[in-house]
Amino acid sequence: MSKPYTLSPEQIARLKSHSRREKLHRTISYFSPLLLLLLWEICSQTGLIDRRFFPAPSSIAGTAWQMTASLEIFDHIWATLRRVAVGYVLGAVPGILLGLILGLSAPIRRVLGPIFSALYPVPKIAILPLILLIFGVGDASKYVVIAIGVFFLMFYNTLGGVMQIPQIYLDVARNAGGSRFQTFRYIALPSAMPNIFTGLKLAAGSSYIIIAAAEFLGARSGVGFMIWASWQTFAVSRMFVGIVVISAMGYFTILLLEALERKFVPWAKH
Amino acid sequence: MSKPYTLSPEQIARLKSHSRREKLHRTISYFSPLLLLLLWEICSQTGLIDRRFFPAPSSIAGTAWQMTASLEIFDHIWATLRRVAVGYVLGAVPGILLGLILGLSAPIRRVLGPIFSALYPVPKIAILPLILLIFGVGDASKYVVIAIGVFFLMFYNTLGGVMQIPQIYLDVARNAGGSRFQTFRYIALPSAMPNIFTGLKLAAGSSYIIIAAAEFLGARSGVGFMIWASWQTFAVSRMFVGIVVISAMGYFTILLLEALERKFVPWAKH
Amino acid sequence: QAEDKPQIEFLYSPFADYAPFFIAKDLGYFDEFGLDVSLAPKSGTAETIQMLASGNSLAGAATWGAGLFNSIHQGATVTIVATLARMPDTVPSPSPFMVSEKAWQDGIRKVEDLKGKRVGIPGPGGFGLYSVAKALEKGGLTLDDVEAIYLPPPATAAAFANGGLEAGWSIEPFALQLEKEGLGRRLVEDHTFGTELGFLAFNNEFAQENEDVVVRFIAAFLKGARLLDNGGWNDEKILDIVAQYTGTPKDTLKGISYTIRSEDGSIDLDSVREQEEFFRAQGSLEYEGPIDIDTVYRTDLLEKANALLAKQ
Amino acid sequence: MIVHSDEISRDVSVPAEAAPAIEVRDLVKAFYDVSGDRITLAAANVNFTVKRGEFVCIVGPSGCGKTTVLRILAGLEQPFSGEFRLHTSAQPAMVFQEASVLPWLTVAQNVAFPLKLKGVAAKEQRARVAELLELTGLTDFADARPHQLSGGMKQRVSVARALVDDRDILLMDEPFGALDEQTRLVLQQELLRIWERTGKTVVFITHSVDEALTLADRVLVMSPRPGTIVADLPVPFERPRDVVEMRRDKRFWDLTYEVWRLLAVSPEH
Amino acid sequence: MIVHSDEISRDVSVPAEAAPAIEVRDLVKAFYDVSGDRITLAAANVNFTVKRGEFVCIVGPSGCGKTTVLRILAGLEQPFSGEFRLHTSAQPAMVFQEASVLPWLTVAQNVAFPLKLKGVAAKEQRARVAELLELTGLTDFADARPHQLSGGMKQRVSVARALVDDRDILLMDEPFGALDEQTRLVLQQELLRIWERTGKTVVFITHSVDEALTLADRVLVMSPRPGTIVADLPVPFERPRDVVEMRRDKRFWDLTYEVWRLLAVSPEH
Ligand SMILES: Nc1ncnc2c1ncn2[C@@H]1O[C@H](COP(=O)(O)OP(=O)(O)OP(=O)(O)O)[C@@H](O)[C@H]1O
Ligand SMILES: Nc1ncnc2c1ncn2[C@@H]1O[C@H](COP(=O)(O)OP(=O)(O)OP(=O)(O)O)[C@@H](O)[C@H]1O
Ligand SMILES: [Mg+2]
Ligand SMILES: [Mg+2]
Repeated sequence: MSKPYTLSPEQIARLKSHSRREKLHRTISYFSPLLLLLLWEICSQTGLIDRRFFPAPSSIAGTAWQMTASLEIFDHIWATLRRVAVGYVLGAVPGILLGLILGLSAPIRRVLGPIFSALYPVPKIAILPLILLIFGVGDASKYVVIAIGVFFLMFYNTLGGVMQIPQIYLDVARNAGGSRFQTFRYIALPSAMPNIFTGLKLAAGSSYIIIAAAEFLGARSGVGFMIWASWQTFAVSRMFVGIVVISAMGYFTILLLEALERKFVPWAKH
Repeated sequence: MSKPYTLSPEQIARLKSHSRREKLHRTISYFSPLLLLLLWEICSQTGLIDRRFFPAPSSIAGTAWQMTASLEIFDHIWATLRRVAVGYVLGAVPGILLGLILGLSAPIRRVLGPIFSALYPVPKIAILPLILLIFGVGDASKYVVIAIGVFFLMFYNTLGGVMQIPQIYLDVARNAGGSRFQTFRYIALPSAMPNIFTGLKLAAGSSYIIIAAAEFLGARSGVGFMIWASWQTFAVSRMFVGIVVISAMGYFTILLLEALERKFVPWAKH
Repeated sequence: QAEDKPQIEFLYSPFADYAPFFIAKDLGYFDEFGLDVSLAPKSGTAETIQMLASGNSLAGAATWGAGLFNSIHQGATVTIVATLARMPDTVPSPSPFMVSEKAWQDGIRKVEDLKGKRVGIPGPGGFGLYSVAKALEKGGLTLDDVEAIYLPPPATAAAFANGGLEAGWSIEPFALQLEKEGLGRRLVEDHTFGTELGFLAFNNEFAQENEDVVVRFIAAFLKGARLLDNGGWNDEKILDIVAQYTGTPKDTLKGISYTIRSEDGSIDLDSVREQEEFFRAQGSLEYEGPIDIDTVYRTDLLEKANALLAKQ
Repeated sequence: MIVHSDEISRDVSVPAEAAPAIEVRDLVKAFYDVSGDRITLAAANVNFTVKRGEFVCIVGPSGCGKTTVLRILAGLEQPFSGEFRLHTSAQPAMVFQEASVLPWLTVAQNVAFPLKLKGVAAKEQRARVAELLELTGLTDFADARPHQLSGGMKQRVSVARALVDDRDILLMDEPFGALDEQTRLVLQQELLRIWERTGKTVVFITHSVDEALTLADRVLVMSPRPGTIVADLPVPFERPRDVVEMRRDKRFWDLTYEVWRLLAVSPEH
Repeated sequence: MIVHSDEISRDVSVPAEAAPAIEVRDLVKAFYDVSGDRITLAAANVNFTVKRGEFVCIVGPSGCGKTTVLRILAGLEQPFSGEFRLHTSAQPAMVFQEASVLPWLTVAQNVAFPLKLKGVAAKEQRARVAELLELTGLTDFADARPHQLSGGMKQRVSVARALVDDRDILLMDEPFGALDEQTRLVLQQELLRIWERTGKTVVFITHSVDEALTLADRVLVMSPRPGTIVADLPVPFERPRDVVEMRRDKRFWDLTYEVWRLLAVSPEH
């Protein structure tokens, strides 16, 4: 056999078809949450759940359309999105940094670790008035509330990731003459990346949950406010439009993070 | 050198002293949250923070003592603890199991993954009425609220852990003739253990945050109710006793989990 | 014998307005009338109505507001049988409209001065909003003349302290604490004289099929209410009970004005109609024309309860 | 033109004596990496047969596809085309090339792992594990954790684990690569002893021609990537083989030279 | 009685020609495991000196402490007692025994890693990396990720990385263990070429006595655990050495025999 074996074009196509199918399956899977709407529709139509309180998706579609046509919904979405984005960044950046620092330095971990563990379970709802006292009743206090929630998720997930870094990678950096900061940047950060993304996804979901609660306070806009105000006045259809919208916002944020994860953590399974 | 080299008793003592010192340092570090109280005391004493809203720890100590002496506080602690414990277990077990299952099975992950991602950001306030309708107004609905919060933290952390399992471990199990369940039990579970513990710690902290919110109005016992009632009457000292107590409960739960982690994940760095 | 007693889970909120139920429960009035009642705390009108209408709970008390009107319109099958509480026609009011100390120092001394200022309201669609609108009316202002900010009382304290609010709704015992701490002052107190606050309601089916039970329940409630409204507030034993259910220390409860109710437990429908009109004007109602209150409000049961109580 | 079937079949049945234990026909394996859009042809048209009870060594340049072939035989990888049959009642036992010790188990638990999965009684497990720890010189480290082991010790744990449940077919991917010659010699002799006693079928990847000639009935030589079998050389020495004696035999050097020549035909650089 | 100092000192200075590059005196390393309350004495009273520009091989039984000694020299582990000095301006470069390729970097990025940390210009990095990929036969896989490599390819990446930034002292822990003899030969020759040209000091752990005699100026033989240096054997062959010629020399077999004898003195089993 003097000529090396090569694959024919058909074989190459067959080889690639697998990953193309994978991609298709993934795309289809993004729509699986629609099953939930279907289930809800069925439960509501068959009277399994009380339609006065849980109107079928088809019946809230009208309200949704109205709110969309009047562009009202977009103001709420925009307000919520802005708050979530600012709070998310404010919480995630220090969370990741402190997770990396405490993960790499045992002495700092010894001192600060228990302090964070003690601060974490402080009930947010109880300190809310105190946050209002410091940051005012405007958006700043909402950013802070979200940032606090995001911070701890990022902190613990990053820390957990750093603590799992195989010693050999740290040794490699050290042997390559890496400074503390370089070890941080080029070893700890990428190595903890899968855990950081777990944290980012959890934090994304949590942000929307928190903002939904935080917009009950001192806000006149936002999807959370809309849900709460609708519930207070028993405008059930409007409330459910809000719930679906905020859940969808959270869902798309998580999808976006998963796409980023595939891009930035190409060495991991997905 | 015919006789092999051995360590003298002094050398052995010196060798062991390092880990003994480590242990001591860890024990001391458990008290570092007291620094927070000190900082608070100073800020309050110097008038850096408004004492009407942040009375100094020394000044709430009296209230704390009263509530302890009258045993009143213990009823609240017990009520909260019971709710947290039940809700925690109800959420953690399915969270870990589904995390393992979705992590190991790509088809199931494709279908259910996006559904969980869509359910996760649903604001809890929105589904509270549904929970009340199904589980009643008693403690059962509080268990469920905590369980939902715990579930997602455990699910995503376990899933993230399973996705990081080095392929070689799965190969070892397969080659050893492991069934699906055995791979699950003997590879995925221990391998994801560090991430599971990250999840357990996050979930512990979150449970106390959630129960504080759940007890705010819908209870007549529990530390969360006590905090709420104190707020309603601007009984700031009582309120801070409640906040400190519930935070301490969370802190000790996290410490307990860390001790368990050291015991059950002896192969990891701590 | 105790097993034969009808069991009722009653939904309440941990506020002093619900005190008659606490008394009826702890002083054994429910038992006296042959009922086995358990009290379940609930956060708001919307939940309570939903629980009642769906039959998941049999009885509860809640407050008037857009939520209630809308839910009745949507077919919430509840039977309203008696008042929960109403505002007294005297000052000091249990729910004064307050101005922050800061604003007071800055020269805001009258309602008129609040034009364009930030005013705290506990939430849309409820008594708080109505009450604030009434207070503003005293100075010739409407809600549109101020910047309404939704904040519950504890957060109001913080907002008063840091200048986030110039004025706002408040309620006892919080109002007194605000004064004590030098955070706020009472600005208007006579704006909601006689306003109906809330009602006692049952699940429809249950009320139809167990009229007797409902009557006995109301009787026990009325007995508690009368005890309370006729000087009961000064009784240590009663204060103990209220303190326990509301989580408010007894010392705080003492000497504070509270909501009252009509002797016979009847609802002042005019006040209810006025609130409905107010919320319609606010655009909070999802229907046209006045709601048919009479279809859900049954006075016959209340009459029987009064008779039963008189017989006792 | 090479004819190959796309169907992959795997027979599990116990054949008659001297029947083939492993048959590999026209096996092709290619990896496709989406993100880099790169195709790596790891093995091309691999053909060989291993008889029941035979000891076969595979040698070949780094990256030629040896591990890939072994993984396919172990059912851990799907072939792209071609077919292979294993005539055995149980899955083959594999010694992996990479570190494959489970970090959360002690040395003894790692060795016992296949027995545990099979539900063997604890007492029996202990006895069998003790035997294999003794064999691999790890008795002192029975309760140590993998991170406390040296590279060679980890490799010995993998070997012990593969031998513990006594399967028909043994697939060994450079099992003695990280061992000093002394320890390697001992384990080679032990492996041969076990093989002779139990009649196992062994496929053994090595980079050492010496090792291949010491152990194997036949040596399969693979070409550089995409790897294919370029020679199938029977080893003519009687057993038991004397390592020192063998080196005095001209055939030993002829064979060594032959393998070297084949490997040098088209080196990667 | 053995006298040892507890102070650990490390000099960083460039010495005169033929001065010692590495001095190790009375080095002891012990590991203590709290959870199992077990002490492992990994190295006991290790003494040796490596002269500047010398090529020294260490051989010894599995688990005797070779890796431990090398890790101490690299500053990755603290000695328990004894002292060592490195006379060098830069940290020694290390090829690790375990897989040490960073999974989140491509092959080229892995090789470039030390240059990147030093802030070398991108263009210079590329040129240098291309050179080393060529040397190790990985040019085709420059953009591949570690999980797409075979065992031997990963090892070659580690070797390339250790050579990329041209440091004075090279510590190599079984660097060619997973390579076929052909590739190993090529890399051995390349390593010798680089060593001769640059005058690096090399400490090289190997299990192959052949490899040690092919490469080293001196062979240090370690005893079983707790490891200590039991012999320091100069290798008398002229350079450049002819692998085949060397084997015809009686001294080669005498030395081989001597090493084997020393290793066999008190084997682990
Ligand atoms: N998962 C994978 N994805 C992509 N390519 C792979 C994968 N596994 C192996 N390869 C490629 O397949 C080829 C053969 O790899 P294999 O591990 O079988 O080599 P090998 O003969 O065992 O080499 P070595 O002696 O170095 O271990 C290599 O070029 C490698 O890059
Ligand atoms: N981190 C550690 N904790 C405890 N014991 C260790 C640790 N690292 C190494 N040892 C022990 O020290 C001894 C020497 O290990 P080392 O890795 O230096 O051996 P080695 O000579 O390199 O062996 P090999 O040739 O198998 O790689 C071994 O008995 C090992 O169990
Ligand atoms: Mg291989
Ligand atoms: Mg080693």
